[in-house]
Amino acid sequence: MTNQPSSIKNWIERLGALWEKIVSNRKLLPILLVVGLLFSFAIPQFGLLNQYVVLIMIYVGINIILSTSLNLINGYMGEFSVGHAGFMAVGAYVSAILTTKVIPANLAPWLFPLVVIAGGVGAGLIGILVAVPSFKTRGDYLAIVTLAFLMIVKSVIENIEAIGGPRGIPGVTLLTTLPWTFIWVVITVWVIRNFVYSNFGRGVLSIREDEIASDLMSVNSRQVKMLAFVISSFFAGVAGALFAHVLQFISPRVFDIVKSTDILIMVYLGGIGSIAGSILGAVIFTILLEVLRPLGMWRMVLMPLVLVILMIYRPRGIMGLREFRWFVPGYDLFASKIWRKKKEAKDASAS
Amino acid sequence: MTYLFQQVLNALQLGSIYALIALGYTMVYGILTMINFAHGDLFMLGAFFCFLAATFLHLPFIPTLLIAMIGVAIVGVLIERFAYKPLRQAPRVSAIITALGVGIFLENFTLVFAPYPQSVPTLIKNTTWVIGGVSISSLQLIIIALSIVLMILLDFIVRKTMVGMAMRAISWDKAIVPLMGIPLDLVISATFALGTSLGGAAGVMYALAFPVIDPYMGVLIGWKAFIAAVVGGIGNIRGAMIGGFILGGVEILVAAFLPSTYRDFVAFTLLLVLLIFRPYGILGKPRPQKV
Amino acid sequence: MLLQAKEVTHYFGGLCAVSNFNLDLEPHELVGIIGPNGAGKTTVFNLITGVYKASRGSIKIDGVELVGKTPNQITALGIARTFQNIRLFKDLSVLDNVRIANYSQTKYNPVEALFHLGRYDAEEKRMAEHAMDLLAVFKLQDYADEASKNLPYGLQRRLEIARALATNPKILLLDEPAAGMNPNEIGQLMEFIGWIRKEFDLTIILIEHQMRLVMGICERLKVLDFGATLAEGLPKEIQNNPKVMEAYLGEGGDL
Amino acid sequence: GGGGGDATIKVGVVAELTGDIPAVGASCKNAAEMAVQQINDAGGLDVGGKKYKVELFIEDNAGKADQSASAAQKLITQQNVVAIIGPNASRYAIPASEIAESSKVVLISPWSTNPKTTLNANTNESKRYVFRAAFIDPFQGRVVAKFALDNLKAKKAAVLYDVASEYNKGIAEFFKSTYEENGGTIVAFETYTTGDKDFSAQLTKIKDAGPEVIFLPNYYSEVPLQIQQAHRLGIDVPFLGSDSWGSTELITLCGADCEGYYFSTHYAADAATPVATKFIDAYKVKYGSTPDDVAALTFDSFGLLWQALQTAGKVDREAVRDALAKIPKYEGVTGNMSFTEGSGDPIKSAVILQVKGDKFVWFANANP
Amino acid sequence: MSQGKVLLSVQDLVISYGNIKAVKGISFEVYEGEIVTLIGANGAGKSSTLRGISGIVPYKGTITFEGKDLKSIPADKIVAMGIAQVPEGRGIFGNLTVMENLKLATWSRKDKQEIPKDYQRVFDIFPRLSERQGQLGGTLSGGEQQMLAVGRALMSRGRMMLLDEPSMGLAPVLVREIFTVLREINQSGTTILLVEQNANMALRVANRGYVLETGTIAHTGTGLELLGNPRVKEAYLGG
Ligand SMILES: Nc1ncnc2c1ncn2[C@@H]1O[C@H](COP(=O)(O)OP(=O)(O)OP(=O)(O)O)[C@@H](O)[C@H]1O
Ligand SMILES: Nc1ncnc2c1ncn2[C@@H]1O[C@H](COP(=O)(O)OP(=O)(O)OP(=O)(O)O)[C@@H](O)[C@H]1O
Ligand SMILES: [Mg+2]
Ligand SMILES: [Mg+2]
Repeated sequence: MTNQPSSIKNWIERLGALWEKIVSNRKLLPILLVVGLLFSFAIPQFGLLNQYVVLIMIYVGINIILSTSLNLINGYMGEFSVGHAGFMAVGAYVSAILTTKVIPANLAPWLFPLVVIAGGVGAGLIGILVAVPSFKTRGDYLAIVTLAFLMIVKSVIENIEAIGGPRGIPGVTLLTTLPWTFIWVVITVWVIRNFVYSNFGRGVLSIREDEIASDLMSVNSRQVKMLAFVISSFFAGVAGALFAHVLQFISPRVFDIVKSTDILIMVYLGGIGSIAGSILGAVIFTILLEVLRPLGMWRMVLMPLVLVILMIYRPRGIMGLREFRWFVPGYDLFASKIWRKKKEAKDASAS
Repeated sequence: MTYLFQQVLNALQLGSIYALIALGYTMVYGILTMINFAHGDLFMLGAFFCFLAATFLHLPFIPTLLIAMIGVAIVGVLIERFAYKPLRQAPRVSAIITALGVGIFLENFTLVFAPYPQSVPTLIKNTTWVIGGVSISSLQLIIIALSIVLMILLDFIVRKTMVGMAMRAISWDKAIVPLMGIPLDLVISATFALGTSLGGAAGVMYALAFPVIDPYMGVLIGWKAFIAAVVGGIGNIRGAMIGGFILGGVEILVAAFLPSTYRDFVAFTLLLVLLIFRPYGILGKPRPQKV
Repeated sequence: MLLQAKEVTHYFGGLCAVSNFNLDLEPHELVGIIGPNGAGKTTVFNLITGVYKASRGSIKIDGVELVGKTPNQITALGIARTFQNIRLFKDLSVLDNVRIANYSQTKYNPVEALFHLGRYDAEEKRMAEHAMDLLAVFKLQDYADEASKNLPYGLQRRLEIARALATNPKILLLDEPAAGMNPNEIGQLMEFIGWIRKEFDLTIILIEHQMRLVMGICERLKVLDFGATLAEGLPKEIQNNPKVMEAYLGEGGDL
Repeated sequence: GGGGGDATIKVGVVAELTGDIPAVGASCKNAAEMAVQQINDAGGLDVGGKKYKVELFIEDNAGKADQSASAAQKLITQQNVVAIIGPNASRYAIPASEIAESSKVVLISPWSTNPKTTLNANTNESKRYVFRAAFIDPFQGRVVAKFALDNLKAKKAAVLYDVASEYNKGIAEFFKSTYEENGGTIVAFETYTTGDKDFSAQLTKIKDAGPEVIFLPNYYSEVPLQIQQAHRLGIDVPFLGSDSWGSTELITLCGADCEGYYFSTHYAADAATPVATKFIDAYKVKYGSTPDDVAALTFDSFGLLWQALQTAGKVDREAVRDALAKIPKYEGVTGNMSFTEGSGDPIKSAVILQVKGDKFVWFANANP
Repeated sequence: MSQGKVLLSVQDLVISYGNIKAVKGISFEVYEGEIVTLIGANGAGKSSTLRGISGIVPYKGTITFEGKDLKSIPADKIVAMGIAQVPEGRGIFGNLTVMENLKLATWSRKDKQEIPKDYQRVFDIFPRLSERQGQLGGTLSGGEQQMLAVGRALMSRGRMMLLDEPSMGLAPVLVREIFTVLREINQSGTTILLVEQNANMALRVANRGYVLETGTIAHTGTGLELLGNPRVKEAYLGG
């Protein structure tokens, strides 16, 4: 206790070690999930936190869905899609049209899960269209394809008077609640994690590393790209649907290139090729934006500076290519150990 | 017929503006293989430097242009040193995201001082000639000529000079370049200065053609110039030029002959189709690689 | 006949990189392709594996035409290769490098993968065990969780072969496996190639410039020069072929 | 709910300080700060016989719909404001208004002109807590169309507007329908997208169609470019605009090019009421520039709020709403307004101004 | 071989990449006019040593060239001082033509009028390069690239040439040719530091050799001594 700085450092180290312990303790995850779900119901029910905090939590959830799904394309597959807001728009519009024009208002709360899925499916189908050019082109060229796609989506919506054109759809019912957001976040993370830790997911990774070699190792790159785009856009659509039903108003402007860049920033801030990273990126970005509010105009000056400095010190993002053990399936994590144990057992019985 | 001529002329002007910005984009891309998403905002700075020099220093055109180009080049080199250089070893996207951040920073930093749009004084007397019903303005001609001259000049530098060769070598493999006796940092800074000063020049020309400027003016046009650069084949100087003219041409002609509401839809669909048939842009080639 | 290449020809622009290449490969053979640099050897591999589409000619495995198929289809038909310059999936673990090569044999479908249902668990276990077994054969089991880029060069070369074998090939194409090895290591490699050939029941085509290796283990040689076949035959015959000596081997054979 | 128990009244502002329309946000912020300062300098606002100081909270929405909602929510729950002024653009005002409506807090948007801002889209009834200071698109579209037909006697009109912006599109369409219903023909109805600076293709097309008047319901930062380019193409018919022209910046940016053209707006500075003159002078002293329409409307939004507070006699969210909904007459900078229960839109009239030299000059009153 | 003055001296060289120590304190020198070879297994630190000399990786210890300490001199200036390197993996600029690759290496040369002669010399040694002047470096075959890399080093006309495995991937006839060329280059006054896997050949052309084992020098001697050393024979010459 003689010198202050080293004891602070000590504490930070200890905290770090504790954090490390928590995120690598896989047994904690189910507990966290249950507690999270309970809280997501309890918070609005008993007013544990005020409306503002709840709203921000919902935004955080939606942003997690967005960044995790975009990470599949940009982080795991190594492409550079800037059109994620476009898929989000499709999901938002499909779902909002369903709840405002098709489904009777009294049924809407009950059918909301289906509505969200419909938004996802709509976006997923469009995702196929974007996957096709990705067979032929990569990198910056594919970035332009996705950018053009985003512009086209925006322009199409602007031109369809029946869905409000540039005026958008007001009066979308408030259906996105904290529990729903929580559930969809869990589903998104779970499904994308499942995909990543399958041989299709490994195919995605191998395309990022070396597409030619991956093709020569029997990976069907078209199938893999198609799957990745469809899954990614499906969840972007889901996020769009949730977003529409919390904002209660959507217009093509909401889903412009700025929205896409926000998602990009979350992904790369958190770290490519990492679910933990996507989550951290979304949480930090969303909360920082709110916390910095008192700065007024300087907020938007400071935010990008924070981003730049972070990128310089952590070029692959906070969790780039690393993962909390929470998100790695048990078998995958221990495959080599299990094999070794088995082998030892076999050898022992043989001798 | 006059109508068609007029529209073609309009397309040439818009195209040459896109080309002018795309040139700087492609130039920086050509060495660092990094999309400098801050380029659109450096372009905006160019317009603001022009505004400041013309409004407060009352300078005429040429000094204003020089000040803007030098000013933007200095900012560009500073950005390179502090924000991009530390990321040379990092994955390419890290630098791209940093560039995005730098761009947003530049926009909002400028905004703090200039929340209202500013008007740029006339520096070149803009005469309009009407020839057979088609109006041509001197500014139009200057912009078209300038972009073509710059394109030829840059093309020459990159293709034929030693420095140009070094730039291309850097884009292939930075690590080996010093072994040729080439000062890596210097060449990179020089290219950056050149590329960004082009952005500055484009900003000035733009501010003269469209004399209302604001801190966000670089965003949309930056993306469009990026599209132009890629459609032409990113990293390719002539490609940037062609890409600029294609984008300008498509935008103008679609608006001219179809309902203008559909302009973005048709224009971007056309670009998409073009990229499907020429996946690496008009003049672009995939990086040659041996298996 | 396992593999049959007929009149295979390929142009790069105006350059004829491979012209009228013929090859009949019987099961279990070990054939070497040699020739000066730029003769078109690697290009032959690229044509067989579908990286390039032959401008003319036909390549058949078990009677199935390969020209026009994509690389992953061809690999699935039983042809695997290594690369002249190592092309591992650098950031991925050694285990993942090998598991990916199981792609065409994965027996679960995307839906099962997304929800970890049905055959997913069993298949994952099978693939991981298969991959670990393979790694053990190559004495790489202790590196399973290491990123492949962290392996020493020699082990990376070995991992490349292991990865190729994970696709379960009938034919293995090795492109300069001895590059960057010293004579001592080359000796070990020769034994190793002989051994995997037996162990995995492989037919092997080998490109190499190390004559000790080529002469030591190849049963048959093809010599390419400027894309054309300059000579073919038994190693002994080739070694003394004056045309080959002039174009490729040079005077005296003490390499 | 209750807003502020001490001797302060907390008022929130959500403005577009950064993002796509920072000029709107800047004017809104300026006017808000001035309105509050005037009250505080005078010792506070007299509500129910007690002097209250006003505390102002300004939140930036960064030109984003989601941040508009969260900013509004923050003001309501964290800062506990009695009412919210802003956001200005309808695309930001609508999501914020949903929050205000469900939290039962008054929201006055100074500048939002989309009819949907104050309406519940499902029931088509008026939102209880949402008000505005500006007149709505249909009103203004009609005003300008009538003016073109009746005063200018122009039978053929062309329109150029921003298709991606709900304000421009709204007015353009109402102009078109009124104009056609009253016997005029729209010879060209052209669009561009926010951020465009080159309008040559559309203007060439318009020129080809030969209109007698051209309507540009666009922002004052875009209008000068449009008119200059039109002149360069040799178009010499009069131009018309909407309240979005209403900033003297227009004249600075436009130079001589806008001379003689007309636009509809809320008030005329030259024919100003004493209230307006006072505001304009004070604004000029404080910020060194003439206030634009956003500033004037923001100032009026605050004026409406002060009047409602005073009528209510207590600092209470619900009481303020009730008072505001029935304001019989408010003498504002932008003219006289009144509200009737059942509508958040003010009843007010418009004026047509003409650009003359470096001034906007009153030309006509317009009541459709 | 009579020994002239020390041209390059390496003292206590330590090179680390993060936590990996690739070179653990080696010392050796190269005399003017010599061919010295470094041999050793994969990962022994040979390439790292060369990179350290050229100044493209940071190191601890001292490296002097003609008595001048190289530590604070940037990599491009070291080339200008007369140390050319043929890097591992050739380092050809794939997007430049053969001719451009060669031309680039003359960046810091002052004797511009001598350059055409040197092109001729390179093309005489490697006629294949002369045929492929306009081809992009990236599409050359492995051997062609190696020729180009050596050609490039020749073009920079250093007093000293560092070669990292120049025979890798070359046809036998070319390997021989490369070694002949190295001898020629050496005889015309260029000092050579050669890293090779092909230890037989390398030790045969070299005046002296050093054997590196996991970052330290295990053996040293003249080329012939090392060729005869049984331990070296067993580990590197394939028995
Ligand atoms: N993608 C390509 N584009 C143009 N030319 C190419 C391409 N790939 C190879 N070549 C040319 O084709 C010829 C044959 O190349 P290949 O790589 O097959 O040679 P190789 O026999 O494998 O030589 P090495 O032993 O040096 O590896 C060479 O002249 C090479 O330059
Ligand atoms: N850039 C790098 N980052 C991290 N480690 C490196 C790097 N370069 C080399 N190493 C490590 O340093 C050690 C020495 O490498 P070096 O390339 O110097 O060996 P070498 O003797 O040239 O081997 P080879 O015969 O394979 O070329 C190796 O273990 C290698 O993995
Ligand atoms: Mg080869
Ligand atoms: Mg080496």
